[in-house]
Amino acid sequence: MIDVLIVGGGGAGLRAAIAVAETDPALKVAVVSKVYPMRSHTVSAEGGAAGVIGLGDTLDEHCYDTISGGDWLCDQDAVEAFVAEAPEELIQLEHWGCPWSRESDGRVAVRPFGGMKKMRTWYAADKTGFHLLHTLFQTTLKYQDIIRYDEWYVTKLVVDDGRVHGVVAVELRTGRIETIPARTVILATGGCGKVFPFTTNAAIKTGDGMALAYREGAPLKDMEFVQYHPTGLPFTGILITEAARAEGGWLINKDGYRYLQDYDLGTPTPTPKLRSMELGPRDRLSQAFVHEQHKGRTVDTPYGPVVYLDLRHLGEGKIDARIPFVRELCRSYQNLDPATDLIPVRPVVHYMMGGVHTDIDGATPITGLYAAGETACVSINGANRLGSNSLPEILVFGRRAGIAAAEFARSHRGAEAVVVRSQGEDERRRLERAREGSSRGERIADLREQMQHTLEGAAGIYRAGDVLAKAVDTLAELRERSQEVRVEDTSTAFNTELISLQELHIMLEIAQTIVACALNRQESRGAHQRTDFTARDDDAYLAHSLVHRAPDGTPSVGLLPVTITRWPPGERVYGRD
Amino acid sequence: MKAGDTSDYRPPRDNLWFARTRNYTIFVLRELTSVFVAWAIVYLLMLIGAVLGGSLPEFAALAAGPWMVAVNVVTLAATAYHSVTFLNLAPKATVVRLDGYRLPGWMIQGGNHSLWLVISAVIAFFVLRGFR
Amino acid sequence: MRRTPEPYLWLLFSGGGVVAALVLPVLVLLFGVLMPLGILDWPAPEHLAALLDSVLVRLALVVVVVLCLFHAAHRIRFTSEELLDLARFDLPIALLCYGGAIAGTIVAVRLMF
Amino acid sequence: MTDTEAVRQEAGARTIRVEVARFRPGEDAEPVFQGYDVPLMTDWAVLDGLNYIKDQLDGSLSYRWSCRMGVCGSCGMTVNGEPRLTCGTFLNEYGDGPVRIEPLKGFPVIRDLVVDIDDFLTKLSSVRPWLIREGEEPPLTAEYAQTPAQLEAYKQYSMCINCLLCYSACPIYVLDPDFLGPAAIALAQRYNLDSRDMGDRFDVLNLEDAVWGCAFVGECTEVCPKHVDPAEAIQRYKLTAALRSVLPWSKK
Ligand SMILES: Cc1cc2nc3c(=O)[nH]c(=O)nc-3n(C[C@H](O)[C@H](O)[C@H](O)COP(=O)(O)OP(=O)(O)OC[C@H]3O[C@@H](n4cnc5c(N)ncnc54)[C@H](O)[C@@H]3O)c2cc1C
Ligand code: SF4
Ligand code: F3S
Ligand code: FES
Repeated sequence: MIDVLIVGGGGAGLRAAIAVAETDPALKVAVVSKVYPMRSHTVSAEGGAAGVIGLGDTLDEHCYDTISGGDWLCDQDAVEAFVAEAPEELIQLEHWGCPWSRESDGRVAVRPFGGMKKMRTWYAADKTGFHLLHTLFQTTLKYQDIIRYDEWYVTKLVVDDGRVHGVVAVELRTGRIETIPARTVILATGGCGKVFPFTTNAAIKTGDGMALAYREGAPLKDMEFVQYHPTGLPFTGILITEAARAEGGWLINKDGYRYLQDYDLGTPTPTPKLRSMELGPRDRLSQAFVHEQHKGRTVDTPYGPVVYLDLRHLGEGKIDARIPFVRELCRSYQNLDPATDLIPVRPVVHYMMGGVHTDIDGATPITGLYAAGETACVSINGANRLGSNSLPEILVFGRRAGIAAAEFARSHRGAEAVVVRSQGEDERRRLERAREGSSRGERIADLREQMQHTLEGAAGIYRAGDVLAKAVDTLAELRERSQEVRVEDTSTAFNTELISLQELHIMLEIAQTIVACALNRQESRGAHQRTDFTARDDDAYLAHSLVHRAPDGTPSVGLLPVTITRWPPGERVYGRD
Repeated sequence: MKAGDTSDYRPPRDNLWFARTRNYTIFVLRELTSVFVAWAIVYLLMLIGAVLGGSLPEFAALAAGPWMVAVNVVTLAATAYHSVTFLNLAPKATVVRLDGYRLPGWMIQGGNHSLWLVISAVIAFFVLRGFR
Repeated sequence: MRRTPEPYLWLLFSGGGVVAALVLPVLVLLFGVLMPLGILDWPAPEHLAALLDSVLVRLALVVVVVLCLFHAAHRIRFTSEELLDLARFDLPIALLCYGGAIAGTIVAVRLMF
Repeated sequence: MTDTEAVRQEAGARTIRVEVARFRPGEDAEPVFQGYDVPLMTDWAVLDGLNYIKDQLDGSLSYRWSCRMGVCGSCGMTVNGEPRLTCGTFLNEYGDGPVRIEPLKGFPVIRDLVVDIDDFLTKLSSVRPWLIREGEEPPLTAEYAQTPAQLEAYKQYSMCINCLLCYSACPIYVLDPDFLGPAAIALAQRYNLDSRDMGDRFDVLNLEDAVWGCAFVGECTEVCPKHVDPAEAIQRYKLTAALRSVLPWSKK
């Protein structure tokens, strides 16, 4: 019997695993991951991780930036805990060997980042997530008692009477379907960007953890808040990190004009100014793009309209020193060199602010079930996450969830429930049936594409009530059609089609919650902009959306008050002092 | 965590691996220069033996045999190839830092090759003329 | 900790590689190609004998011989195993190769001292 | 219009032949090639071609991928004989084709293009790839100091994405899987050369199957997509280990 079973080997999952191993070496902790841990999507994070380290900075200022960045939808107690613990977590990473970039005197270096009033973003060149994940992964190797289920895909949480008892998972390599009993489960399965057609997210980011919890009755929170990052490469959606703008890059339209000045984001300065222009928050920058497009000031390409990111004035030296990966990516995937060419970019789905509803320790309403990382919604990101807050978030709340789960596992040493076996059996039969294959129905990929385009059309940067309402129907219909799809792979060994099918069903449910929440929120706030309700409405909607799965499988949305401690809702001001 | 599933495919040993890519072939050729290094030493020992034993003319006659010349031409090529590759690869093991700035490989390589030329010249000088 | 002779063998191999690279081509060029082909005249036997008279030269030659032979032995050992799939016979092959190098060394020493 | 239709339209009639090694345990005794015609899109990576096959032509094809931006390390395969990251190798590099895609050489094949890499993970753990410190853990109030020059000393070796192209390219590893291999040694060096590390990995590196197994073929470095230069890491440790063996007092 496993004490703490962690689903997900990304930053949040690994941090949780170490926390458990350090809290109580007697506990049995396991990490189940559908890819080898170091392949998790944390590896792609580029820009950096925020944590106050002095330099005239204070915790309160980081709190304020985060809360105003999130358009006052953050739970402020969670933000305060997060901001207070983030620096320790980043130092902890340093003590584990993370190669943070340095000042000449040997201290860690920090860079500016969007929406942040002070320089507080720690970075490892522009491969921060890569170094962070590999440092964490290699550090877990030190704890040889951590059990790893690499390339196991969790398809179901075993929940009985409001308490979690383990998971059902498929071992990809052999096709073995196992029930893994556990006293506590931590979901750390990352985001769900793949619900959209054009995203910076990796193939594995299908929102599994959210759906697993949701299906067992746990509510999801704030699912309408989907972050568009303003600078993705047009064909692939590969991210050009915000660090490129923090180092001094400019966004220009087809006339070479720094258009952000037209959108209440400040006035252009030759060097970057904090919380201004290109260093504004992502929601505002992505919205500005849409307006430019409507004004006909974007450039049309085969992959949609673009503006340009101009790094030429930074010079080769600075580009190579601070953002070498940007150069590498542009060269490989766009056939251009940012030292001499403009980079075409357009907004791209990047991050999910919403997720499984948890408290400040990662606990969900299901007893023994915790969630951390992008899959969770502790509510530090509110309506719009600030760049470089997510990496420290996965560390802080990964650790917190780990400690809380360990504590729970120690005090609740119950016996294995019978239901575990029967639920496991049912799930196994279901999967085996799916693996028998089917020659009728549509292709998984076709349904997936239709879902993605539905979401892009309805739940993009700007949303309209009637389109959302139509999307509700379309998604319901797609879910219906997804009951019978063509499955050609019937083998047990590394059957990735079986996984794609599970992911399709999961994404459809997640898509429904996104659309339902977006339809329900009749205001504009942060990343959620309604064309039919253009103003923020604190009286009605200074509240989280909480979506439950109704017995008929459809989402049912309610509201939950926001926790305000010290920062009453105010106006979001960027570029004006 | 594995089910002991033995149905993986394990490719058999590829006995012609060194012919699969140009680089492998170059590598094997590089390694095979060692045979000629050994031969050069044997030849050198024979020469020394002849000098010390006073039978240099006989040795010269042997050395002039067409087969011998052919072998030695190949040996020359092989040892020269050895020199180039070995001196080029040497900087890999030695990372030289000056003031935190890493000395680029080509500088070390250039140094090595210059040294090679100088030593060759010195040896030739002593063999052919010496200080009389 | 298990002890392995590899570091010492590798040092001999590397040293031999350097020495071979620096001195062998010119020696082969002179004595193996140019002189036998008559492009250069053979030096007078006395001249060469005089060179060998110097203890320093003889010592240097012994060093060259030892290192080059170890260099060759090391490479031949590994290459033969890789090319001919003989890795399981590493021990006898190693004995043969390094044995040969030692034998050559003994010959050189007996010849010159 | 969906993406797929757009793809077909843009590529017009231009297609490229992709020959993929298929291996289904239990069904195939050894890999067999299966050919597919894939639209030749100008911007497509080999991986996009595979995804097209999986999505539109044959759902039963198995391979690994995730980030499609060259950083997760999962999409390594043999493309026309060379180990490559398929997300960073483009179809138009191969002219009119055909492109031959096989699993990475040197590893047991689990299925189609998926190979078993557990051996590498065991090896990675064996070199203790974590920061080793002596004495008490300092409080989490200050970082260990490390100058940019000290960072530079190991940075390159920390860039390894564990894609295993180097293993596949190293004939020594392919011939003898006991060889510790390039990436594991490079990662050991990543910590050895870190000014904050107090550990010693001599016992695991100074072995016949560790650094001494390397014949300096150098192909590992040639194929490494992240310029880690494992060949250099190994040769440097050979020198370190050799000096330590003759001069027992010399460290690191
Ligand atoms: C391109 C990019 C750049 C970014 N840059 C930054 C940045 O500079 N700064 C910043 O703060 N944030 C950044 N972010 C955001 C941040 O990287 C992510 O939010 C964060 O890494 C998420 O970590 P995680 O641990 O929650 O999930 P992930 O790292 O995504 O890990 C998810 C894990 O769950 C496992 N898993 C999922 N489903 C299952 C299942 N069904 N069964 C078993 N296992 C499963 C996966 O295998 C994986 O191990 C960036 C994001 C992207 C996409
Ligand atoms: S060293 Fe290079 S080739 Fe080898 S695994 Fe690491 S990144 Fe890949
Ligand atoms: S290719 Fe192999 S032999 Fe050594 S230099 Fe690289 S590990
Ligand atoms: S898909 Fe991640 S490296 Fe290619």
